[in-house]
Amino acid sequence: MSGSPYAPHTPAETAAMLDAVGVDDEEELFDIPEEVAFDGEFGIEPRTEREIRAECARLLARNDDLTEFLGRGHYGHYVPSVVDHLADRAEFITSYTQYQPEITQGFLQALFEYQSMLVELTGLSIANCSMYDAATALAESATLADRVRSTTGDVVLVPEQLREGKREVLTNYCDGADLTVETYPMDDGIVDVDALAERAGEDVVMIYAENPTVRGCIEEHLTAIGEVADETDALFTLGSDVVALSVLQEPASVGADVVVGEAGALGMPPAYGMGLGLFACAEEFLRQVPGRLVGAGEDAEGTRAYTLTLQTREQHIRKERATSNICTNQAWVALRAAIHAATLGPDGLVDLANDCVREAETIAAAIDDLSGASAPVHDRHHFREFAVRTDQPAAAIAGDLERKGFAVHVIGEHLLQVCVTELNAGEADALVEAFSEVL
Amino acid sequence: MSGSPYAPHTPAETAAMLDAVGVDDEEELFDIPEEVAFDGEFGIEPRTEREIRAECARLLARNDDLTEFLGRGHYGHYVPSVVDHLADRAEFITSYTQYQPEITQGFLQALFEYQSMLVELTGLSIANCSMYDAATALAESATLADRVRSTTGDVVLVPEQLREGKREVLTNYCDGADLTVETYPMDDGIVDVDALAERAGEDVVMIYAENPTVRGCIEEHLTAIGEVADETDALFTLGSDVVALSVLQEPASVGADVVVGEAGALGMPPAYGMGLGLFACAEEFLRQVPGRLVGAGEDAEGTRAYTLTLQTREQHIRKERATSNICTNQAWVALRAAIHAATLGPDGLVDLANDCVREAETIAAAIDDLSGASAPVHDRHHFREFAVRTDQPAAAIAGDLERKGFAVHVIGEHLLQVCVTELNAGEADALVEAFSEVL
Amino acid sequence: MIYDQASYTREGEDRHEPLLSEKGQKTVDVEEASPLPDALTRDELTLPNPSEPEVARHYTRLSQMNWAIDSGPYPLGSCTMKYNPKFIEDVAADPNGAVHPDRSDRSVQGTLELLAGLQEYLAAIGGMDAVTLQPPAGAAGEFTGILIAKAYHEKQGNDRSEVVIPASAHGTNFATAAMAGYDVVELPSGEDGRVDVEALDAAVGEDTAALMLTNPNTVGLFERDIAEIADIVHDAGGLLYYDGANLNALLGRGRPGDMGFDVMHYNVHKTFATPHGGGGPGAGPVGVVEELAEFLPTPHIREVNDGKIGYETYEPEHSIGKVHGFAGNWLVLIKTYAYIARLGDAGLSDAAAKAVLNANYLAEQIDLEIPHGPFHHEFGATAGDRDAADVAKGMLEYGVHPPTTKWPEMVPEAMLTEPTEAESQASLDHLASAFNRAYADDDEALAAAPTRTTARRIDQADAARNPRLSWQALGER
Amino acid sequence: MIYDQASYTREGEDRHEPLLSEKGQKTVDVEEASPLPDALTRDELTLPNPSEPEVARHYTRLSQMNWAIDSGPYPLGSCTMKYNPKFIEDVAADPNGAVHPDRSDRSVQGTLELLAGLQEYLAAIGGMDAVTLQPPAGAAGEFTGILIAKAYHEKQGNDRSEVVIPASAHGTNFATAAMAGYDVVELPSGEDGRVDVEALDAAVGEDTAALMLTNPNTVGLFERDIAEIADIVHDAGGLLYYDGANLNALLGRGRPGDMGFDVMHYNVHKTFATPHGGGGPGAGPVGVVEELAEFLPTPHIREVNDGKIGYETYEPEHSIGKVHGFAGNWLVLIKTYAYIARLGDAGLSDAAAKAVLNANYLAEQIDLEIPHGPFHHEFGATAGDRDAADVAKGMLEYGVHPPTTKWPEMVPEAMLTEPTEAESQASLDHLASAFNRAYADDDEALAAAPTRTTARRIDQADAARNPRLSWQALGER
Ligand SMILES: Cc1ncc(COP(=O)(O)O)c(C=O)c1O
Ligand SMILES: Cc1ncc(COP(=O)(O)O)c(C=O)c1O
Repeated sequence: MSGSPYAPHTPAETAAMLDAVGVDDEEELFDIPEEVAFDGEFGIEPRTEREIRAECARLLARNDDLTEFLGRGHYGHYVPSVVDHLADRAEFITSYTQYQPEITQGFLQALFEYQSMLVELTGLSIANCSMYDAATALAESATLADRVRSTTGDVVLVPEQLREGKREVLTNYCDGADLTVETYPMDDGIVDVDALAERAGEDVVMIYAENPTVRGCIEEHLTAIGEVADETDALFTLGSDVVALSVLQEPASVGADVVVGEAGALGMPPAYGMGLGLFACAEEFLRQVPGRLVGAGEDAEGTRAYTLTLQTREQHIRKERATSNICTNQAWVALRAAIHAATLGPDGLVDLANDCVREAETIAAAIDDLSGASAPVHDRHHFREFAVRTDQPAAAIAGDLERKGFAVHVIGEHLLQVCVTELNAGEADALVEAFSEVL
Repeated sequence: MSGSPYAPHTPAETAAMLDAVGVDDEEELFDIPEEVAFDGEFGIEPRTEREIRAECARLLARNDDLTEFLGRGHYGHYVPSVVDHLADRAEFITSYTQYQPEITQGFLQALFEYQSMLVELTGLSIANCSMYDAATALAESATLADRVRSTTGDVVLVPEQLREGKREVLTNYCDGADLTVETYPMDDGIVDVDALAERAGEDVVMIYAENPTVRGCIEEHLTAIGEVADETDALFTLGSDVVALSVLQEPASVGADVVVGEAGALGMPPAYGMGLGLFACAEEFLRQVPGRLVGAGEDAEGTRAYTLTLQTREQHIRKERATSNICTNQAWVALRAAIHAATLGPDGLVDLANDCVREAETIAAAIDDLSGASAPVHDRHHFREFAVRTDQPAAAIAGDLERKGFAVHVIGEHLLQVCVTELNAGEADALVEAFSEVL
Repeated sequence: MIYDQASYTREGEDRHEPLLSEKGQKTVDVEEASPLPDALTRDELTLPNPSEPEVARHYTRLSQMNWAIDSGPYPLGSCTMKYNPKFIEDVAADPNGAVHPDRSDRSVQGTLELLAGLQEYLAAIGGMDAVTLQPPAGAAGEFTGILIAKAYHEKQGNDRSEVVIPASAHGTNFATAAMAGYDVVELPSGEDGRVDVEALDAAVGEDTAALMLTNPNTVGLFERDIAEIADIVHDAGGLLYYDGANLNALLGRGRPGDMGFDVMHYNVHKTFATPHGGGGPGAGPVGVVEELAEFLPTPHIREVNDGKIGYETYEPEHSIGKVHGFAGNWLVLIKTYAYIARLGDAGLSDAAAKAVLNANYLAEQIDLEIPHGPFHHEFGATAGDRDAADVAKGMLEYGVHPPTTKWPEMVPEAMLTEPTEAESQASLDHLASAFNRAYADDDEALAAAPTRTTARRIDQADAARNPRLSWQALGER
Repeated sequence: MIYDQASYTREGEDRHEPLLSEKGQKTVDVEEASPLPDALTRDELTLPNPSEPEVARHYTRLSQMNWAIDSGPYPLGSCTMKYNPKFIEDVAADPNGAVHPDRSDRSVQGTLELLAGLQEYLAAIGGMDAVTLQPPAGAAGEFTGILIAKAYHEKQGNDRSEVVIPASAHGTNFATAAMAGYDVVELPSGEDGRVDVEALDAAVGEDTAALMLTNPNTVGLFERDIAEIADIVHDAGGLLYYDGANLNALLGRGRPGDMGFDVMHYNVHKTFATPHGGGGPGAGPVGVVEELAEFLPTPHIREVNDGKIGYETYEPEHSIGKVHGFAGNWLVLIKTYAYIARLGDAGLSDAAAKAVLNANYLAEQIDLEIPHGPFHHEFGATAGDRDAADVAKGMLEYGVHPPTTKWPEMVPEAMLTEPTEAESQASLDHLASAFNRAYADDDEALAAAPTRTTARRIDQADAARNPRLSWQALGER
């Protein structure tokens, strides 16, 4: 029987250690009653490192090589090589939660800097150092609303156009807190504020809106939405992502209480949906924030030092009265996002975001020019993505496009959605060409 | 004009610095007479990191995807992932020669360990911490012979079967030292000792032999060759590689004065011939060794510490009287080889080497079974590689094999050479099959 | 002061690596730069603007100020910090795996096949019938599992309000149950550190939705009465949830499914050595018995045999919906696959053997008392009349990372220690010596510790009283 | 003690990371293990046998004991240690580039095209007509260039025996000329630190095969009389060799080809920022004027237009043969290509501008005298009546890597400083402060320095007197 390649024991050491412990072999150390013991096999053949690399490469090579024009909450931006090289440093990637801050200042500082970047991007004064993803961050904002809002109500209002995954996660978190998720109408891709105002009221604990919306529209009524929330004492949670926040209206300036969304738009290549939940909120909710917070303090010599703080909010101290059950989070992904943001700097970030506006406009216009499709670019501003109305059934067109090597979203019977970033912008002409052939 | 992305100057900093220096712009700092100044263009468009990655990937994808059964001095073995991860640590890969040993103990120790591993593999007591490759290491051994041997002669004897590149490099080094390269005969892939003994004599300063030979034969007359060299006071230089040395006769035990060869067989993937020159020699040549040496010493507190040593041999001190002109060497490749060797351990190394013996035997036998080819396995032992005699012209067969996806060496009108390691052993059956179709 | 390179400090200035913001920020006029109407943009954006060389140095320095498993032992009990094989990073870096989650099933057959393979591996290892890979961490796995239990009871028309949890359980168990809307019934630990079967019997009833249990428990003790425990819960109509954080101790020796558990999560970043740098990401796949498979989150992956494609995603009939916006932490899952494939049956079994041997060997070497036994992969030593947190700071002085302190509460001044299989005998001896020396140090020395670390002792209470959570907040104090 | 993590040491033992051999070795009985007859094998093999976790920790710790450009400034004059962009590593890691050098030209068109592209870039940058990529380092490039000069003279039927080299030149120039069988004629530096044209005129004659020159020279001074110098050498029938180590200062401002140089090498690990961790690998491509192209090493790469394939390798008509067993240091060459492509004309030109600005700015900030000027990318400050090597050790105390010391000899107690363009103003200020403080420290402090480093001052003379060059040799003393 060959052992684990990652257990360093030589046979002689194992023997000496068994001897020290006073047993003949390791099996004696297992205190498992026979009735529940396992002596079968999993049937998993061990392979060499080389074999596994080849096997996984072979498997993944079976994924079709499509140019993806996909977004709707998971975005691909070019991640500079320096991000990988730095984040992969063993001291970062093989470390753990900073329970001993004296020897983990490096990661703590990196997370403190990440929090600070989000503070700048959102204008809110608190950002935690990660949630799992945008959906769980949104869900956590609802339970926060439940804790901090003293309205009699239990309704969480979300836009009718919302990514299904987000709604489902939100619903699962709301259920346990006896909250109900309801929708308010949209008007051509952005919030129908009048309808929202009508729906708002005493029974609403939170209003959620997105900018850009799931269809890529830039929301034009943020201030009005903020006012509705304010008047009805509902928490105003705004969904966005770190790239969009670089140029779009600052959430704090429109009255957002909480900002949630996808921070993995920086630092992460497309990763089959793996994300980084952004969670920022106003100062007043300090002791109700879910997740980890890094704070600056001082060490015994009076030097600035960083530490996890306000841990009494967390499950390992407060158990069932914790603000969330989150423990293992996305810290390393947050590190990646921070390095990416630092590498871009404010110029690079703004350039990137501006490209997301311009490219979307250009390609939408090009598709709109084709007969058989219209892309609604004239009425709204778009960020990265936009919907395309097709004369023929959308699913069939998407299938045809896939055969030509392009992936787009099907979001309705006659609706497609297209997302452009610098990663696929070079193939945009080819996509338009393909569209013209299949429409 | 955009600047270098790797110069950190903000415009304000540049201005402040120009001011401090007292000039209006950088051009004023250049003291280049107009007659020789350049104000043209190179015509090189800057590209983004992403563009260059795509461009190079596209270019390299134009290399045919062949399974290589190639060796003859450049060997592919599987390099464990941990080698890349550790050698790529910035403190290693972005460091420089250890002119300040107090802050470069890490690399010095790694090189000291590399030297020590070669001492074990060769049985000789000195190994330097790298030459460029096997060919330059061989050439350096000839100039060493010239310095240390007081024979009247100026002949360097090499086997008639020798990789052309090695002979050419050797010849270039010998020319400057007024040495002449001559050959001695081989007998069925290994040294014809009687012929060698006959040729040896006063005019010979060095005898070079290889184990395994360039044809992959395991040399059977090492002791006799050592005796010939000893009797005629010629330096005995033995060529080998780090994997072969793990199981083949220990060079010191057969009287080798110098061992040269390829140490990049560990640590390096196939790299279009990039290598790592192994150079080890007997204690007596201590002050005549070319290249860098790391020694153990003590620091001011009496603690063991490492440092470059015996630098008076080197060009930066001794100028034209240096033992070699080598300055920049292959230190980082040596680090990789050391990590690879450490990861394998003696068991892993011996297993790997044994596989090189067994696989070569198996596939040679299989090819020998085919009609139209004979592989000379029965008379000699082989390490990794062997020659195949073909009835049809070898070049045509190699061309046919290439069209079927396999690369082999053409080494004569009716001679091919095939090299097997664990990297291509899995494809060996397919190669034999292809052989059977094209012979 | 062995690893103190010529350092980066300037006398008289802050001795640490400055914040990125302190190295220089830039304000961009966004209104001007953006093609959007001013009303839709922010006014400006102020962020650090280092060049790439500065970024590289900054994070290289920060990394050098951080302890990691590649630095030395990291024996945090219950956290299972074991060596993260390097090659799994390379497997995960394959660009062919970098696909969007909204791709058609047909176009990502490779990804689906790999994940389906992982589902099977995990099912075999846990003795479960079906596994979802969606939960992004152990706690999310717990939440998933409890939601499944809830959905099951609801489908049975059976409204149950309580989840029973032993006091020694991890905080996430309690928080999870609460998040799912359950009342928590806390079960005090028995005399022997294990579940008190009688107390359990008394606590369980028709309101019991589930019992959440870790086995071996958080001080490494195997719940020997697990069969009886299972019967009690099942007889009352409840389900058994297995918290997989300690599965490393059981590999090849026992399977939750065989012990009567109905739902479990796997902590792949513990048991299967995927890195979770700085605290995450992890993944918490959930396994269930056949009866519960219809409740698994959507999308689930299965093989199809209609000849068109090999694998497809689908929504289980009574799916609880989603616990992650997409399909979970892909990069972690692929590393899990690679790790399990590398070890195989024999390696997994050996991992457990050596993890348990290491814990027992280390326990032999230390002077602290260990209240209960026999333990498996971890043990709860007690610092007795010393402050466990102080002893931990003292251990920093001797070059190791200390264990988890002051938890679980059933061990007074607990030092919960889990060396894992990745430590050698020499490393364990070193750890033991640090343990013993810190334990023997006088109060004064402990109070002064650590002195040889990046930062001296940090006043965490003060940091919490005066929270400064961003560079914007510095100076506001 | 800022970066001192809880460390790896055990009191009373060697304070450093032990040697691999000290952590445990194993002896394998090779005769028994090998399928070969005993006569053909060694008896046994004894080597360290660490597990992968131990390997990882060992080298991680060693790396943490090593200064690097990613740690901070590395202003070694003449060595041009600039930031190595990370992405060039990824470009080089492409498995499609991992081919064997004996592949048919037809099957490696991608590799050949990339290398041909690099040949063109380098030719344009140097003002040369043809470039070989084979030499594996600068010194190997020098050797190649001098062999080409020799072949040229021989073909002219012109046996020449001398190579003229200014005293300030790098040691490799002298050693190279000697290796190629030439007598070295050393030219003393002129009053102004440059070539004394009259002395040159006197030294050059019909025995002169070549003059080897760096421009700007090793203290950063541009040889203003280069046109006249070229005429003198050419008139005597000699060739001009350009040592490209200082090319970073000239990029876009001057080209060796335009100055009359006939042969040159490029130090890509200096000028083009390819990493040469620990001292190598580098690459030293050689450029020549048209007339010398027929002597280039074999194989050379060229485009073919016969339609069959795009690029081919061939042997130039009067090739000098080979200076490397295969085609040189491929991994370094591809990184060179990527670096040049990233910067392009404007970036390369800016690199030179900022390198020169940085040197001049730094010089302004330091208290040491600088004998000559105006200098470009580097300057030779003099420590005056202080020992330059001691001042350097003193600088370690202040957290920077010191400059090259005691070379070139024309500057007494030289501290040859080259900050490169990669340092920011703040970094230069830091460097200057270290410079000034060490220079101002008293002899005692300097003699005691460094105290804050991994090792204290190492007795190098003693290490050379009692050479112990392997772990086998330890304890033999
Ligand atoms: C016993 C136990 N249960 C549950 C968890 C929660 O797992 P995760 O951190 O992956 O959410 C942990 C993690 O620390 C644990 O130790
Ligand atoms: C001026 C000068 N010439 C030549 C060389 C030799 O180059 P290499 O080290 O690449 O062999 C150097 C390298 O240090 C140098 O500084």
